[in-house]
Amino acid sequence: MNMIEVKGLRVTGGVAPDAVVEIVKGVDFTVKKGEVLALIGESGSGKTTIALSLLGHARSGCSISGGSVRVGELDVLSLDERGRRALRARTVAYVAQSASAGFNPARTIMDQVTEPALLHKLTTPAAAREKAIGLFRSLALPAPETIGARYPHQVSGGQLQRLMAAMALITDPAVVVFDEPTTALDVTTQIEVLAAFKKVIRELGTTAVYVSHDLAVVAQMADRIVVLNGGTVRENGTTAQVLDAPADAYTRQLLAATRRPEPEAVAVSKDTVPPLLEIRGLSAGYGRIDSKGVPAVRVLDDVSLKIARGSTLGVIGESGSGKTTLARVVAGLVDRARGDVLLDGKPLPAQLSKRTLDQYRRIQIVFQNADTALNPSRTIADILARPMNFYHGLRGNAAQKRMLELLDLVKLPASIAKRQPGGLSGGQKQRVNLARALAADPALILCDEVTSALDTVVGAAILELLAELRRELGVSYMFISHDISTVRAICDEVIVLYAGQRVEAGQRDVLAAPPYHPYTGLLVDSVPALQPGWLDARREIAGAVLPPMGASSGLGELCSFRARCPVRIDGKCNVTPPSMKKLPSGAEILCHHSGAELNRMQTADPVAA
Amino acid sequence: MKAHAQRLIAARLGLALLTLLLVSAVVFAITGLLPGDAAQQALGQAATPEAVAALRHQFGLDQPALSRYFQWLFHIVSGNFGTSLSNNLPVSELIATRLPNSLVLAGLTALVSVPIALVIGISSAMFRGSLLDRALNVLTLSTVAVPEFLIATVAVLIFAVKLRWLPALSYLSEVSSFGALLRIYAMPVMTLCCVIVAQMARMTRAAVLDQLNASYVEMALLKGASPMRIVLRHVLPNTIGPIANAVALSLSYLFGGVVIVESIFNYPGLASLMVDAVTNRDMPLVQGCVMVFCVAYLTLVLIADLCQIVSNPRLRQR
Amino acid sequence: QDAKPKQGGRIRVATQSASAADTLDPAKGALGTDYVRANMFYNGLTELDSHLGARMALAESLETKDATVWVVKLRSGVQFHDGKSLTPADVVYSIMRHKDPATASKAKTLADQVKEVKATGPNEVTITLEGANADLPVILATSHFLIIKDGTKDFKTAIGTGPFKVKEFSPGVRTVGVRNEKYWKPGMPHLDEIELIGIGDEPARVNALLSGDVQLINAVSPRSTERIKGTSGYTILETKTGTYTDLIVRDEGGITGTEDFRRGMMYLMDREQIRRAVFRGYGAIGNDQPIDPTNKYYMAGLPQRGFDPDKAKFHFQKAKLGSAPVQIVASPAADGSIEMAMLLQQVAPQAGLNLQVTRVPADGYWSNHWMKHPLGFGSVNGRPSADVIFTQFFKSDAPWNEANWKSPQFDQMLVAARGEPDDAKRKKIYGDMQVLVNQTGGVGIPLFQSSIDAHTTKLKGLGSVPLAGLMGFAFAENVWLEA
Amino acid sequence: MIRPATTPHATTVLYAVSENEADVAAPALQEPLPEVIAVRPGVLRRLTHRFSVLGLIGLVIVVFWLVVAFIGPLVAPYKGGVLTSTEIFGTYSAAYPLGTDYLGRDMLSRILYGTRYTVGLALAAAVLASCIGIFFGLVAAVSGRWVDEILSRLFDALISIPSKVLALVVIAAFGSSIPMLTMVAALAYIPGAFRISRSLAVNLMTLEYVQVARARGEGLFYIAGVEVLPNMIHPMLADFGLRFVFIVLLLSGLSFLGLGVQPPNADWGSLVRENIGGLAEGAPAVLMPAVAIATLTIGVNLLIDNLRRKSGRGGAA
Ligand SMILES: Nc1ncnc2c1ncn2[C@@H]1O[C@H](COP(=O)(O)OP(=O)(O)OP(=O)(O)O)[C@@H](O)[C@H]1O
Ligand SMILES: Nc1ncnc2c1ncn2[C@@H]1O[C@H](COP(=O)(O)OP(=O)(O)OP(=O)(O)O)[C@@H](O)[C@H]1O
Ligand SMILES: [Mg+2]
Ligand SMILES: [Mg+2]
Repeated sequence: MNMIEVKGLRVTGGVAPDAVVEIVKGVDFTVKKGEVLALIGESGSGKTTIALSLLGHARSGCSISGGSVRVGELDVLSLDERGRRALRARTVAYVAQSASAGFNPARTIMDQVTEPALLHKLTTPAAAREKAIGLFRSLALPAPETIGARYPHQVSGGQLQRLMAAMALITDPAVVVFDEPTTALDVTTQIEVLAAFKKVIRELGTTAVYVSHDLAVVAQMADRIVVLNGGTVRENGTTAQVLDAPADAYTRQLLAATRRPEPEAVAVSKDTVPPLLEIRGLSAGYGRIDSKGVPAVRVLDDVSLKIARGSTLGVIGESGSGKTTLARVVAGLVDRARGDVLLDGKPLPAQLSKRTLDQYRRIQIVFQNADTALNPSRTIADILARPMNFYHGLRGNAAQKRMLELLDLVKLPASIAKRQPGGLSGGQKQRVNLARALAADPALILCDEVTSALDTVVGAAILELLAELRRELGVSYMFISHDISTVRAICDEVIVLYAGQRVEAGQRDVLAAPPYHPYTGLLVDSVPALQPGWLDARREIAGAVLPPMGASSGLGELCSFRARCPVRIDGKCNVTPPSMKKLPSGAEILCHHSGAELNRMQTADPVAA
Repeated sequence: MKAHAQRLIAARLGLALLTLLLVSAVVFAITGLLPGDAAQQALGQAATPEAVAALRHQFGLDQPALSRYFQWLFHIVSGNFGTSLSNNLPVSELIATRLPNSLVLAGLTALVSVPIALVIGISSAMFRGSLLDRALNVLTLSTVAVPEFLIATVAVLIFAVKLRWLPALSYLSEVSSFGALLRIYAMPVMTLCCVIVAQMARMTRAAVLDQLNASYVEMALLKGASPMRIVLRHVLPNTIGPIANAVALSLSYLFGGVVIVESIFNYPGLASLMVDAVTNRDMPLVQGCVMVFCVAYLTLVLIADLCQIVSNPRLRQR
Repeated sequence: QDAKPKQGGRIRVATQSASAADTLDPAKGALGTDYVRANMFYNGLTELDSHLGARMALAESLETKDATVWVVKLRSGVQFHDGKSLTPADVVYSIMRHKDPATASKAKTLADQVKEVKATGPNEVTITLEGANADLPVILATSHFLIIKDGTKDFKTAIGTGPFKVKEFSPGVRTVGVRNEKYWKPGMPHLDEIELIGIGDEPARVNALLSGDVQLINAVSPRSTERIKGTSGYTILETKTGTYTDLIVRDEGGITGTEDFRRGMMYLMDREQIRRAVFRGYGAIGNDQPIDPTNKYYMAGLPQRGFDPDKAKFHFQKAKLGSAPVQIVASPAADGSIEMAMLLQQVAPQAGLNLQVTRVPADGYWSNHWMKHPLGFGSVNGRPSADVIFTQFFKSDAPWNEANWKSPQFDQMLVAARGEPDDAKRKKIYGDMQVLVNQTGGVGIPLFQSSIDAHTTKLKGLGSVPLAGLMGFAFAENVWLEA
Repeated sequence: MIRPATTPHATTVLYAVSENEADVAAPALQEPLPEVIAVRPGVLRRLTHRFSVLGLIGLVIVVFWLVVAFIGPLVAPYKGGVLTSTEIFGTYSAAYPLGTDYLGRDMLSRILYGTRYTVGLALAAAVLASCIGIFFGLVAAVSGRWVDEILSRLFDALISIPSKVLALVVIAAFGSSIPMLTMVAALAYIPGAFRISRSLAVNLMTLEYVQVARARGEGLFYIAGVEVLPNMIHPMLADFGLRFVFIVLLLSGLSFLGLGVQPPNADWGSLVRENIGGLAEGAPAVLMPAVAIATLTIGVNLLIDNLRRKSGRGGAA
């Protein structure tokens, strides 16, 4: 029996005086009861729009213009406002892309989780609470009894995402729509969330629609996959069929984008001494700086690294590990508490105001969020012209010419120059960002998660571009990301940050095979593989209980990862600070285990990629 | 939360002292520019040079400005607000007789205007772009666009002179019952409401609109919540901070800005006391009044910030 | 008016001003409210009658032979509100304190005529003047010279002999007086209680009357009279007074000091129009001299100066007036001056004068602007006697010599008139002085304003004292409420 | 993330919407420019396109009063201060379309003459207040801690002195000339503009494009002027609308206190004030200037609101 039937769904966007565009152009699909259907496609392909229409909702500015949506016996689109309200959260529940944005910051979690049940007058408040606590438990949330009393900002992103699922499930809806529930999460968190979702879906036998742009994730969750592009269905089949035998060219393209080719090694002149950028024993943070020069919020702790001329250093770590802070310190936007930064062997002043024009020029930063990194009130031409003028005094025709060159370099049409950032897509903006950095003619570009906000296809194109620029212009990069596969794809060297500490540093290949630092191991293991069943297999090890450990004591900086480390040693990790060890691969790690031990433990892991 | 609020209050107290010091200096400086002084003013047409000189000496005005300022400051620190030059009463006493009146007027006006403004602001935000929204917009704008003395006079003409429902003057001595209080305050409060509702309503509208764009609102919609519930249960708790700030700014007007209303309704508040003090060049009194206004303003802003903290769990935590 | 006064009742009276500077000290009184208040709580040795003559009050008699030494017999059995009897010491203190600059008395210039005041008997006080002044009884009737208790320094309350006792006094807010049961005038006062407030805004004052909140107001704008008269139950009372707003053409060495310029300015004043447009007919046309028609020394035969731009032009040309703009300073402080200035400005081009009006705020006008500009306005409240007004405003060394007009001849005549016991001769001298001021005085007095009070028709007993409205500020004991 | 610097000034949040709106829609306003020149007859249509009906009404009103401000005295039936009638508070008639005032002057002429004072003075003062407020707001936000703290305290101090009293003092001290009145009105509203612009700017300063500019080594003036200022213009414009209203009111309030434009000229507020005696008879002399004030302020606000609303369209693009 079909639980969901979508026929000829059309959604238009834009209001009368502006151009009316069709966002969804006649989409059909069905979902059987208890089945999980994945909607997949690049950003802007209409996934969210379709998902919302299942709840009879269109975002402001959009309207559902045709087709039918049936959920169970209900014709959703013919319902009036009241009817739709009754449908929502009761029959069809929605789990939004960003839980942190979806939760009301001013109300407690329990209040919001139980709201749907109370809203639809399904149970008493007390019963709703009971049920919520049960759901928290089955979603593997910590302290299920009390977590409800917290406010959204008091729990982590991954937990919040699970709480949102609890909110969706509290009414026992017939259908749950997950809209990219893990896209905003770290790989390590993503795994936990995915596992929790999978468990409850299976237990409750809910019919689900799972929206994502990540094929590997979808492979774990879905029974069927619908591939969307430009508002139309390109392919509709079982998971195995779509992954193994894609019928559509676009699907193949998507698959190709995930399987990135190993980059050709660029000849990096290893003998350039000194390196382009060297950081020694850097500590930095935010807030008031105390008498010992330690800031109130200490983010980076004793980080050292080197970037050779023309090479790329990857910086990986979970959210909050201090990656952006590192880039900001180098750019001079955050004061450092301790340590030195050398550019070309010469000390780089900590304060921006003390740097020379040339130092400014040689280090350029490209921020994570393309939207906020471009001044919305200036045209692209202005934005690009400024660094040329500022650093090189280029004006008029010369600047114009250089600007066109740059646009060409980042593969943007020249016509874009007259527009303002608001008129560009995310990928285009990121290219402008990059072009602006290039306009300065820099030696080092600090790329802070430049592809994280982009979908795979566009992201892959940007990475390609970076590699090309490096080949042609010989710039160096500090490439910050939490995505291991990306880092592995384009970096020469890698450092791994955990809670501000550099836990591992080495060549790109250190990520390819064990042994590695336990944290690196966790990261590597958490990257979903493009094969169904990977998640279930992995859960078995990751779900294991950590070895017990006593209270911490001792002097100095203990290993920051010890609380989550699967291979920690009681009496050692919580007493003495770890020492720097060299692994056979040449990588340095900060751990009590030796390379051999790690190798043994990590190769035992059956699903290590 | 307590700790955070306490820290905030402590920091604010420090800054408040600085602000008060600045205010007193500013006031002292600009009133120093005024032609004439208390002695001349007290003598009026009868000001002969000798008489003025004698009175100046008596008032201590013959000392250099700076030393007068520091003397005044020194007295303030020891809790002495000085003596009014125009009628020899202690400044603190003069203010003490007027302050409660100002507080009552401001309080009642706040009591009436804030709910009205909130209702207007919220409903126009809820029905953004609708006829109601536009009508409310034009309505509030037109009330604020009419000079307050005109509103007050029209009100008096209608309600006091024509209909005789309300007294034309605010006779505080006759506040014997709640009904009498309502009658006496009805017109001044109404006039002041016309002045301040518009700004608060507009700010409320903006704040609510801002939040209506937040994604948790869409989420609430997808939970099946009705628009009313969304605004009241979801949006409002998040807008308390900005709204409280807007309200605080508007309300601070109710202390010093109400000269006209006070004079038309013959209401003995602080604002007219201060205008008198300026006219009489009665510096200790001017300073005293400004201090009160400044403290009122800072208190309101502090309360607004506390509201923001209480309403925002993130801030509450710290 | 012949009805028998009713006892009891309370009224509320609104005057045009109240401020934090309100005072219970008669010496400091500056505004109508202060005068009214003083007259509620205190008495003078004398008081004014409806022809501005002096009537005995606390003094039983006031005798002099040479107008220099005056012997005052005090009324006996008069008690202050606190029960103390009136003694010569109180009189001595009340008068002599004006001479002390620290008192900040508004009547210091007048008091400076007094050489000494001495108790010369249990009920007798002798006042010795610096020079003869036959007008002393009238001067003593002004509110500044009301009698307070010997040694009073603190004016938080008022201990006087007056018809009312202070019940409440809050400066700038209100004054409440309750009937003085032991008042020395038999059968007075009629009312139990009077509350005095100030409402600065004229429309608000009128509205307060018409809404029944107050029973008596003063300083009604001539433009409101129709409205009040048109409302049943209310009426107005016009009091012709000697109050005037005058154009001051001040001799400061510039063109404004020249005879011709001054004369020209006088011809530019369209008195009829001023009376009609600005004062709606409530006033008597003036003739550039300060004695009004109600005054017994008014000289009726003086030819009236009229509006004549041609003559003005002639005089201006004679004075070699260029085309440079001439500033004229006006202020709401001088009633009607802004309108007068605007009317002048309008007709000035006809006489080849480029006049520019500068309005300055009422606040601080008297100390900062009055008599500080070549062309400006002054406002003089009616004075009880010709001598006072001439002495204060026209004597060569008078501090308020508005036009800075110096005439030795005038000064001589002033002294002569003071010492002249024969009233006919005095009138002649005063007449000559009026001619002199009219010819060369440098002030343009277009009209004498009437003072307009308004009240409910239930309020009876209100009469006119040509000094000012509200019965020359002394209405309190005279009025009563008809049921 | 809520940064400590912004918490005391939550006003920012209010304007955040429009800020985004402005960002997004900017291209929509920019792009058609070349076409405008090409397609002449489209101008009117384009205008109706850009403004909603209410905005158009606002525009018409504002333009009308601006025109009147310029040509008012030329078209006035009588010269500004001439006393022409013996009737005071006369009602509408052929000779005096808007009646006569308290002295018998033609009210229409008075209003026409007064337009330039109200419109010009209030506009100048509002512009001045906003400019100075924005300038200091930017300075405070850009230069950070010390300067910020001092400026904030100073303006806090200024804001707590009631504006009418401030005006009273300043005018008493320096006299009431047009420049002085403008200054006073501006002075009274600078602290408000400062508060809002500062909090907006502080928020903008945390944005990444500003950080990029800082990392590029740009000077504070460039950052303030180019990176921050253009992005707070829209919320400041909205603020300007209300500020304008308040300045018109302040001027009329000043006339209540006997300060204000020099006679025989009078701004509209003074006209209301000096003729308030005619209110009981419903004289046009008091109603008409009040209507003029109301239309002007409503017009200005409709226009400005509409600028913003238009900007808001297509927000999700
Ligand atoms: N309010 C709107 N008005 C007009 N067009 C809109 C509106 N909202 C979204 N769109 C357009 O609709 C298209 C589909 O958007 P949708 O959010 O469904 O994509 P998506 O596949 O969910 O993308 P993502 O992966 O980025 O979430 C996009 O091109 C977007 O620009
Ligand atoms: N301005 C700031 N003031 C105080 N703490 C800050 C500030 N900015 C960042 N932090 C804290 O510093 C830590 C590291 O932040 P950072 O932005 O460097 O992390 P990141 O590794 O870039 O994370 P992400 O992957 O989420 O971008 C976090 O705990 C964050 O809360
Ligand atoms: Mg989406
Ligand atoms: Mg980051």
